[in-house]
Amino acid sequence: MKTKTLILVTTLPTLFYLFTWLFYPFIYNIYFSTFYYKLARPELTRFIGIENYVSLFTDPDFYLAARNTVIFILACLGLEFALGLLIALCLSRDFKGIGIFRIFFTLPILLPPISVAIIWRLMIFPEMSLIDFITQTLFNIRINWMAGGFPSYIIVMLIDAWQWAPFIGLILLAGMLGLPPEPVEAARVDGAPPTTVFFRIIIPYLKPIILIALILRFLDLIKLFDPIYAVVTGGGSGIETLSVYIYKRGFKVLDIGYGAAISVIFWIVAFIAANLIVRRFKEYLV
Amino acid sequence: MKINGWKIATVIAFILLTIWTLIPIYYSFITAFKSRIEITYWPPTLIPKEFTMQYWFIIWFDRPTIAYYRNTVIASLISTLIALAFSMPTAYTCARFNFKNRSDVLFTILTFRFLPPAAVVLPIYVFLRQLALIDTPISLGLIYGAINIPIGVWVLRSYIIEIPPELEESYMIDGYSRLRAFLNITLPLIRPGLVAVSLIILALSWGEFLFASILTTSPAGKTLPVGISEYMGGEWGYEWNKIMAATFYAIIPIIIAFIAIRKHLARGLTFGIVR
Amino acid sequence: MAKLRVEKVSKKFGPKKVLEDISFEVEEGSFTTLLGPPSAGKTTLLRIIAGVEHPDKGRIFLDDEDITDLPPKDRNVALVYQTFALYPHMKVYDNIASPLKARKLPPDEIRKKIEEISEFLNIHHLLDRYPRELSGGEKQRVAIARAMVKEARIYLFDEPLTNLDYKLREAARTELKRMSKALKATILYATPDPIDALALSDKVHILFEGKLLQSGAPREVHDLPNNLNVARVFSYPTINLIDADLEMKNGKVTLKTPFVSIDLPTYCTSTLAEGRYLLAIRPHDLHIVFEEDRSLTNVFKARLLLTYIIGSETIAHVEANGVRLTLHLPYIYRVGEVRDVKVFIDANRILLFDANTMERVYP
Amino acid sequence: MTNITLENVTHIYDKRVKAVDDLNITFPHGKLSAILGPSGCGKTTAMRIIAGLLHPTYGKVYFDQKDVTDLPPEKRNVAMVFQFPVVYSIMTVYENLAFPLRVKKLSKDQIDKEVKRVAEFLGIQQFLHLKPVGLPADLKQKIALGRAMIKQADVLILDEPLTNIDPSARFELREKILEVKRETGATILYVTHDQAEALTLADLIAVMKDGKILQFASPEDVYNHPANTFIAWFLGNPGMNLLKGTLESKDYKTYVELEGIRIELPATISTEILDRISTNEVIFGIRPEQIEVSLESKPNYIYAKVSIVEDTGMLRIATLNIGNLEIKVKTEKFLREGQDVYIRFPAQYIKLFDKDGNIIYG
Repeated sequence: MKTKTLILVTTLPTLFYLFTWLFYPFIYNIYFSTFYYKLARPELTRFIGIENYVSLFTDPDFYLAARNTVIFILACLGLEFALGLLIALCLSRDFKGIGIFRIFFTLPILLPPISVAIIWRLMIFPEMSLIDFITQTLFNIRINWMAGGFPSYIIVMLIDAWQWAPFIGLILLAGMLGLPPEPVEAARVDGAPPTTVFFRIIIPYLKPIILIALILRFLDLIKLFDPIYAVVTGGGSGIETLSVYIYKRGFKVLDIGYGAAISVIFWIVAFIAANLIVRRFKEYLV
Repeated sequence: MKINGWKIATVIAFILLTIWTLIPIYYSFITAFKSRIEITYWPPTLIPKEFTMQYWFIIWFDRPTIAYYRNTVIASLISTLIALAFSMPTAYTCARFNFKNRSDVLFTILTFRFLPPAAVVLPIYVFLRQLALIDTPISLGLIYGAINIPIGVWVLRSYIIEIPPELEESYMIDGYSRLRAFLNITLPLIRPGLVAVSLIILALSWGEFLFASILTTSPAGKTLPVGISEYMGGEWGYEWNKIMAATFYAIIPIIIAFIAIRKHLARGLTFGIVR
Repeated sequence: MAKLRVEKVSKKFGPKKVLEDISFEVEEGSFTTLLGPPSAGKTTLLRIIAGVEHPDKGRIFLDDEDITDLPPKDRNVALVYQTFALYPHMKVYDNIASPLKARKLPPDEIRKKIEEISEFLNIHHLLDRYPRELSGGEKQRVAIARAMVKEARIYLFDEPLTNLDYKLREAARTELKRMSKALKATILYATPDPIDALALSDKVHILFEGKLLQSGAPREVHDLPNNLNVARVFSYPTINLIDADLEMKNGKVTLKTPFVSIDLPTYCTSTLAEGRYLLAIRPHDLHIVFEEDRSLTNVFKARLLLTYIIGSETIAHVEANGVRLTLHLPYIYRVGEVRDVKVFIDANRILLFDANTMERVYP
Repeated sequence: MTNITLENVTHIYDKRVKAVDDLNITFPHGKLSAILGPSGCGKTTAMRIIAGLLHPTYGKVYFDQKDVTDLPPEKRNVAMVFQFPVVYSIMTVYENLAFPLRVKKLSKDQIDKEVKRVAEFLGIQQFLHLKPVGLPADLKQKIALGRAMIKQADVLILDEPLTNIDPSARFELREKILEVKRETGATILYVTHDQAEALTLADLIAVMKDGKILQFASPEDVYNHPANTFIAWFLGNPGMNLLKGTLESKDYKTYVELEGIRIELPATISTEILDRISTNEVIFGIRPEQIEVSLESKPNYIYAKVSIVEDTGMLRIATLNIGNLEIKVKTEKFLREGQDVYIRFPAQYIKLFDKDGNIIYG
């Protein structure tokens, strides 16, 4: 009885607070999405039913944003996993001074994403950047990374990978260092050379951890915003993700009704994805 | 010792990774020491020819950087306090009691972490505007607090689970209440974890951009990430030395925090699952 | 020092019944053992008495005071955990001081009491250390000191010897006995080890799958278990069980097993019917016969498979006509390979159990 | 068939802790040698050095004449069973058993044949298709044992293989280990902290303490003729009674004086001892089960009072007081606490150690 009270008192406020900030707005989005509602022209506000959704599903920019979101998710996951595995492999070695490399290679993880984007903006800024100098010297070309199109896709992925491949590396490293030593030792005594041990023992044992790293990145990449914002500002376009598109329609154009409609769709998709995937964690619950 | 292919490949990998991670940080850092003219040099210089500290001071005065800093600190601190205040009790009961809906509670909380801010920011903006709460770091702190509660609950729970409940029980049998047992036994024992969670939440709030950029409009209300993002393309044009000085003021505290908690970072960022 | 009474206590975890209608008493100043296999419900019962768990049904009385609904802090009981539960961030001194500080005793008095108890348990030199700097045996003594310093009304021990290696156990058991005699405290001691129960206690309660099967003086319960499960729990090494057919012919009562037929004295078998029973015989009631002695009855042939030497004792595994038996011999008996031996079964030590009800029917 | 020789092997952890201290020993081929010692005595470290999982700080390891010190484990043809049953939870039981043969690149048919043979030997055929997750520890340990024996290694190292197995399941595994020994003829090293396992299974026992080997002899010798007081105490349950005393000679007889009690030593050995030691401080030792206990007074018996009795089922362990001396006896008699008894130390069982604990007589 007393325990029950304690449980209620400790969990309900937390849930309530979360609902207030993160669920309640979703309900309001549904409400807003049925209106023609521009902040700049409040006097024109009127109920228009599902009209926002109708125009949404015929809006090529929306489809582009959705497509971009998917592209970035897939490409970044692949790139970040490959790079992250390399980082983890290097950092799992044991020698004097490995500590400093463990700091170096994982340094970008906690940095504010926007400052990472700004740092990279400096690296690629047309006509004067270090990257320009390198490509000029090596291949005798200069690329305008910020003009949109393929180069912009690439640079957004690189920026994201620069910050988040170390994150995957860090998780895999924790996994590798946390592996019980016995299976690896047993495999070596069983006669397996180091490469066999790696592919037949270590990687299979790491599978759950690899999965967690990828899932967490996946769920974060759905929200991808900062590097695109930084690269697109003052430059090319056409690489917006859903987050950026909502930002643009909602706050640059101040079209709340339409932005709300995109938000509703986005929220539902993200909620379903998160809910499905997050249940996978159940097996890791102690 | 023989020199073999693996060794060479390892050394090359280390060199490439070092360049890849450190060059952008290094280059942007030294840019803050370059003079106005030198930032336009071609080829770009890797060591400033003319080493100047002035932009590190100037940015405090020709922009409301002090206000940005203050707002960021306030928002991050409020966020951390809110997140811990809500998540510590939840984490404790979820770790200690095996009640019926426990996993539902935990997974509902976790799901909230993965909802995109962009999908909820519009109504929040509309309401805060109506309540005239736009432009205050306090409202940002309240929102960041909510966003970071899932991290708090899950990570703290993973630390509490590791403390055997016998310790608390034994303390209660010694003659103390459950609250005292928590405060005198469990809390000191999870202190490293608690510090790590706090600093992670602090760092994540510190660098948040989307909410901050939408929910603040006047210079006096903006946070550091929004402030420095506005250096780009704004009235400063491309004064990269100033931009980078400001950026590093935002980054350095985070780097210090990172180094302090790096051993707990993997765990903190995976909700306590990877230990 | 107080008397404990447990009255009809039941506890479920989810659908699983952990304790069913348990009632017993622990007399003032006695050393009582709760003997049962792992997951018999011993720990849950101790936790209920200590107050960190609440029973679904039933009451707990200390000296006729109903303490069922009291929080642990108001019960004045002490519990020594299997894992010792020392507070890792406190020095040994503060660990022991914890229950005294809870009672808000003046520092001088606390110091005095700790000096006394640490002298008694020979842990004086450890007071300034942290638990992680202690060996297993030292941790155990500190845990006991923390309980003893409290002057509790009852001391509960949850398998305090299980986590010690066998060399330490040996010494710790003697120490525990010495201590309990010196303190004259009321002690309830949970253990899965039949030897603990025999060696230490005044009274034993057998707990099996959440039920209390038998209570009594250790030797009595050990020698005359009422129930097959009691015999199983309370035997080291595990008791031998053999299917046996009881036949009555010409006024003779004969017990037929696959490898030997045993004549039972008729005067105490009047209540028995013919049929199948479970014969139980303790490993130390089987003996290897080295010299041919024709007068000896109840001897059978067996193949000796393996002997296991524990210091000066031997556990021998034999097979007799397809039935595996364990022997416990009070001497060293080393055999290199499988061989034939003759085994004597002590008919006076035979127990018979009903195959269905598991109750003892003989003697 | 391989003799394993350690030559001056020392291993130092973290530049400070000497886990293994100058070991010189040869484990003879085809024998089961037990390495017995309390936890932390360095026995596991020594085995890891032999397996190749650790490189010794100093010293050499030889398999027969061959120096293997610098060879990695996969090139040594050793097999090992660990304390915590190691099965590859990512593979089926079949693949677990097949693993050492797969890395040897044997043909599929050969592997299949071997796996089936070993599985049958261990009685685990019905589990072959399962993943070993959630199987009981004894079954896991059987799989690990199978993996160790399938590669037909020259050297089989068993590192406390039964410690984490449920006591009731140990019997069968013990039997299997003895069968493996008979069948393979490999040199087996069996690490344990449990005297009973060593006394039961081993041809030879090496007693280790603090990184050193104290005695390497047959189980009978280790038990009956311990080289020092540690071994005397460590083996036996309870261990040997060890009491400080002084040697005294009078009227051509030699006595040990233990706090006022005088025990006469057989005349044959007394002069021999006196020649060997410098002081007359000795440690007197006798095993609890070798002390004769009588309820009535008899000539040459010493009076004692029972202070504590611990019933162990078959026997009773009693702590007796003789004046200030405390002595443990193990007897079939049912003694009562506070009872008067009379005891005798039979001369043939008496051991004497010098004051550093090394055996001088018995």
